[in-house]
Amino acid sequence: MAEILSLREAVAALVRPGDTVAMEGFTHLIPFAAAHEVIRQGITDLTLVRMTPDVIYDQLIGMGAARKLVFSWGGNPGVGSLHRFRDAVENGWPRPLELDEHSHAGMANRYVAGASRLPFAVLRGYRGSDLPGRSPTISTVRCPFTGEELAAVAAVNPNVTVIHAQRADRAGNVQLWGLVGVQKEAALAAERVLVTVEEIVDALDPRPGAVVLPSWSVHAIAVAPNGAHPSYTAGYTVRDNDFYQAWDPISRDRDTFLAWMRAHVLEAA
Amino acid sequence: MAEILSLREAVAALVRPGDTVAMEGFTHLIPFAAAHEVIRQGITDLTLVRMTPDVIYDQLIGMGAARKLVFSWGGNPGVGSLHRFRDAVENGWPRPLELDEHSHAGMANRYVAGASRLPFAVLRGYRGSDLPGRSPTISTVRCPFTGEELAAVAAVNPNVTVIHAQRADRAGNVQLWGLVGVQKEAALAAERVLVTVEEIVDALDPRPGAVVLPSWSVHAIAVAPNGAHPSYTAGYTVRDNDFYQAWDPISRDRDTFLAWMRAHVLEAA
Amino acid sequence: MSWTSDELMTVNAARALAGARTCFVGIGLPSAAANLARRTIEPGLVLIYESGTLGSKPSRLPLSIGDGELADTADAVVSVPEIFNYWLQAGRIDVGFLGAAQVDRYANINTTVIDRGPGRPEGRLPGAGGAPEIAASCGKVLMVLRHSRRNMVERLDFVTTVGHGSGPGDRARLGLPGAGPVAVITDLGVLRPDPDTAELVLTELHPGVSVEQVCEATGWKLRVAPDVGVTGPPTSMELAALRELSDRGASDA
Amino acid sequence: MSWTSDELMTVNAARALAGARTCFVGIGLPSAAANLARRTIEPGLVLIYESGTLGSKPSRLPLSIGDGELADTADAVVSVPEIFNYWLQAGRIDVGFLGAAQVDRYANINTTVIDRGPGRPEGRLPGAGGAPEIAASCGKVLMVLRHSRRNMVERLDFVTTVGHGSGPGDRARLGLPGAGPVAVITDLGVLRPDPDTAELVLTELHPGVSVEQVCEATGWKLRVAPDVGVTGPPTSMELAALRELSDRGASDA
Repeated sequence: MAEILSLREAVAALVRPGDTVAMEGFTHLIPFAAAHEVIRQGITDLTLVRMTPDVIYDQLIGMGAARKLVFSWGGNPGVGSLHRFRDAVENGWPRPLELDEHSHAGMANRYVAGASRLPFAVLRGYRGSDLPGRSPTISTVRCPFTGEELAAVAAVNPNVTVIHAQRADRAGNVQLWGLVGVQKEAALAAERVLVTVEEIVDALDPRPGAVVLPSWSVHAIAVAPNGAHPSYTAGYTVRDNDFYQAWDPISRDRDTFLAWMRAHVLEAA
Repeated sequence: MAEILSLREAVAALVRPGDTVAMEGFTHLIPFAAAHEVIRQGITDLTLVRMTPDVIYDQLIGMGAARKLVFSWGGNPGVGSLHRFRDAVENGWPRPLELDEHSHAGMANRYVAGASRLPFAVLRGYRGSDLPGRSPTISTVRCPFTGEELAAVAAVNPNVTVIHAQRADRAGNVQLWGLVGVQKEAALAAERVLVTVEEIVDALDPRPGAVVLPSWSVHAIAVAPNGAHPSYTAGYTVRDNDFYQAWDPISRDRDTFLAWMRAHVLEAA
Repeated sequence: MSWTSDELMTVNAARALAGARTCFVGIGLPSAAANLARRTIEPGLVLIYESGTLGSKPSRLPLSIGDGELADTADAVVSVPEIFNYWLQAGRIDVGFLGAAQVDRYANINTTVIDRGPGRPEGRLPGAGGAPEIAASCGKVLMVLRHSRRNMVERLDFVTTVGHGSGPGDRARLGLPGAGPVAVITDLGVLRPDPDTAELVLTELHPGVSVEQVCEATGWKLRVAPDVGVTGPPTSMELAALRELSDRGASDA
Repeated sequence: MSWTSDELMTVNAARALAGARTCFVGIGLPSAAANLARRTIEPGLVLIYESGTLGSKPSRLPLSIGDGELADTADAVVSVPEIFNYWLQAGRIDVGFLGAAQVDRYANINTTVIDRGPGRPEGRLPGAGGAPEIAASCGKVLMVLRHSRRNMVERLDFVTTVGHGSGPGDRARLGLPGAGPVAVITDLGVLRPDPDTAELVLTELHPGVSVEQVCEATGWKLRVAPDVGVTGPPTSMELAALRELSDRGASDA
């Protein structure tokens, strides 16, 4: 059953140094508040998993929290490069970053396999691409009925998955809606699930398009209003497009980045 | 794009003798009206696919429409046996019925593979069961990462899938809610999709738990009010439990069955 | 107070759910037991039906696993592929609760065909449904069925669903993650697998039932625990709850 | 009336969607083109985004593929695994519309790494995203990118996404079901694969652009169609629609 904790308690209880951590949210519902708490608690040596690393992982990577990144598209959506990600990969700053790189279809299916507790998933993917040569988690499998060779991708089973949702009830059932991305799969693939929510409510009245994660599939819930900022929470907040654009100059320079993180993350909360 | 047709036109246009036909609906939203139209049009030699054959297939089988049944549980839910199904299998009446028999997990994954246009799906299933020995569509596959052997099931790709839904809009977008079962997968696995609906509306206002099939994934829509009877359509009709109980004596005897079908199906509509 | 043998069976099946958090409810008798448990010993029990409902709280016994109330009262409704892949196969469910047509001494189940002897066609049963994977993947398995030589057989005509296979170690060898059947509750008593041999042993009789009666109704030479117990008689509260449930719906859901 | 070369590119990219029913819209320039097509040549065009929206009808250009309006205006919103497995992989989408960092003469794409020469670390690009499977599974593929020797290269540093591989027959050999790239629309003109060799050939120039300019901006020895045409100038309606879209949102969605 999900425990309702403060964000500080929840991160301390669920995220450990060296963990494989997935923070999901496909543009929508990105759990920035939880990521900032991970940074503040100095939890490091993480293997970070995420289809679209985005500004949230640029921050974790730039602060040296990650030793490895598992991903399929790493950019600042609609803006350009992730400078901290590039600096880590290209120059090893602040530490080298190992990569395991997939396509979106591959990553999505890795989570599906993880949520299903299968060791791998099958897809028509990667054909002719150089990607399989760089990843030990891409292989092939032959259909026992037709003989066709298909791509196989290894399941992802994070130690912890962190997501942001609109709300939870007091029993710990979680409800999210809008673009629901790959969050259900990422959560169900993990050993431990941390959900930040905009609010706790008495009852989750049904909503069109909503996904509900029952309390017994979640481990900790923390209230973090506007916890997806600069991403957004449909029905609660809007995407801060200006922040995404502002992030480009902030993140280009190491010192500017560090000063920003100090002022807005380390000394905040 | 979906065409809106009469039920008679829709069945005539989409269902052909010898087709593999899936009529899905997991207890809820079972497309009885369409099945009755198939019987009236005398379309035969069908391979019928359905997780839970239920009274709807008892009727088709008893009328001799099917040469083969692909399924995972064939009973009258909460009541007992399907007598026409048993008579066909045990005594070949009115014609022999070939079987391809799975577990629910296997059938569900066969539809998933079909909807994904993969030749097979992988699951942890059938271990130690005698079922694989009876089905050519159950095999094994080895994980290329862990070496573990898992069950593989062949995709199901019906020529036609028939489902019942609450409603469609004039553009042919279909909306269903409540227990949504395996209908999305069954529809997307098929070459042709026929949807009967309670009504056509101007706009599909969003509903909690609703699945929407866009017009361009559906081929024909026919209005069939109460078209799931004796099954039900959440929000429109309730399950006719008395009918399911009454079906037991009706279907036990061949002549009683035929007389009932004549009066209620062949000479109806 | 008096009760029927079916009531004894259902009350004891419900009691077997004490301590369970989540239950995958098979079609048939298990639904009555699981719903009774929610009203008596385990009010927080999360009922999961293969029709795709997580946390159903029906007010009456559903006739089928697809009754509308199962969806209307659920915490979440998901697709059938999802319930089997993300919830059952993933090992998230504590207890799988199954009925059966034929059971053998290792709690293997046949729900597929009955051998009627040479020259006669096989008798057709409904088929596997969710049982093979429920028995494989749930933390443990409970079974409930009426006790007769027709149901409790020396040798299954067909193995639809593996309980303990041909004995100890078989589940591990087959790669079945759950612990398998831990109790078979019938209208005569309760059988449990011997920890050493995995063979079902009569461990409890229902009040008023004799060991001889049970052995007589069992198709194999039934072993009896040295300290065979007697189940507590149904309490008035259990009976009242069961009868209220049954009055409102079908008793053989 | 005047226009920029980016406007020429986007207007022509939108025109290339004439006749398409469904379009899987890649991140970047394709989103502007696909949204413009919905306002001009193909009002019924169904926009599909990898964030899980089927039939989005945004009123302004989304900055990212996850903008709320894409979900709010969609016919259906599905999960990311579903959009890739049931909709894209299943071959239901007519046109895949992709941007690219590096393209070669067979319309293969690199969006992974740039080789900066010996002793220097690889330059990092964002990665594959949805492109490999979009290019594999859609009925056909359109590409839109700015024309330069940096983008249109003799040899890719990395093959992220296969267009026509190393020439005719390669897609079939690799088991890629769709027809692959049929046009590359740039700010200078339009390249199309030669039906015999699969090599990109300059088939149309934008108004005011010379063949020499295009060859100069191409990293390989570009073949030019004998009857190279000139694209129609943007109509005032096209420009007005594009500018209205861009005023309302980002132009490089």
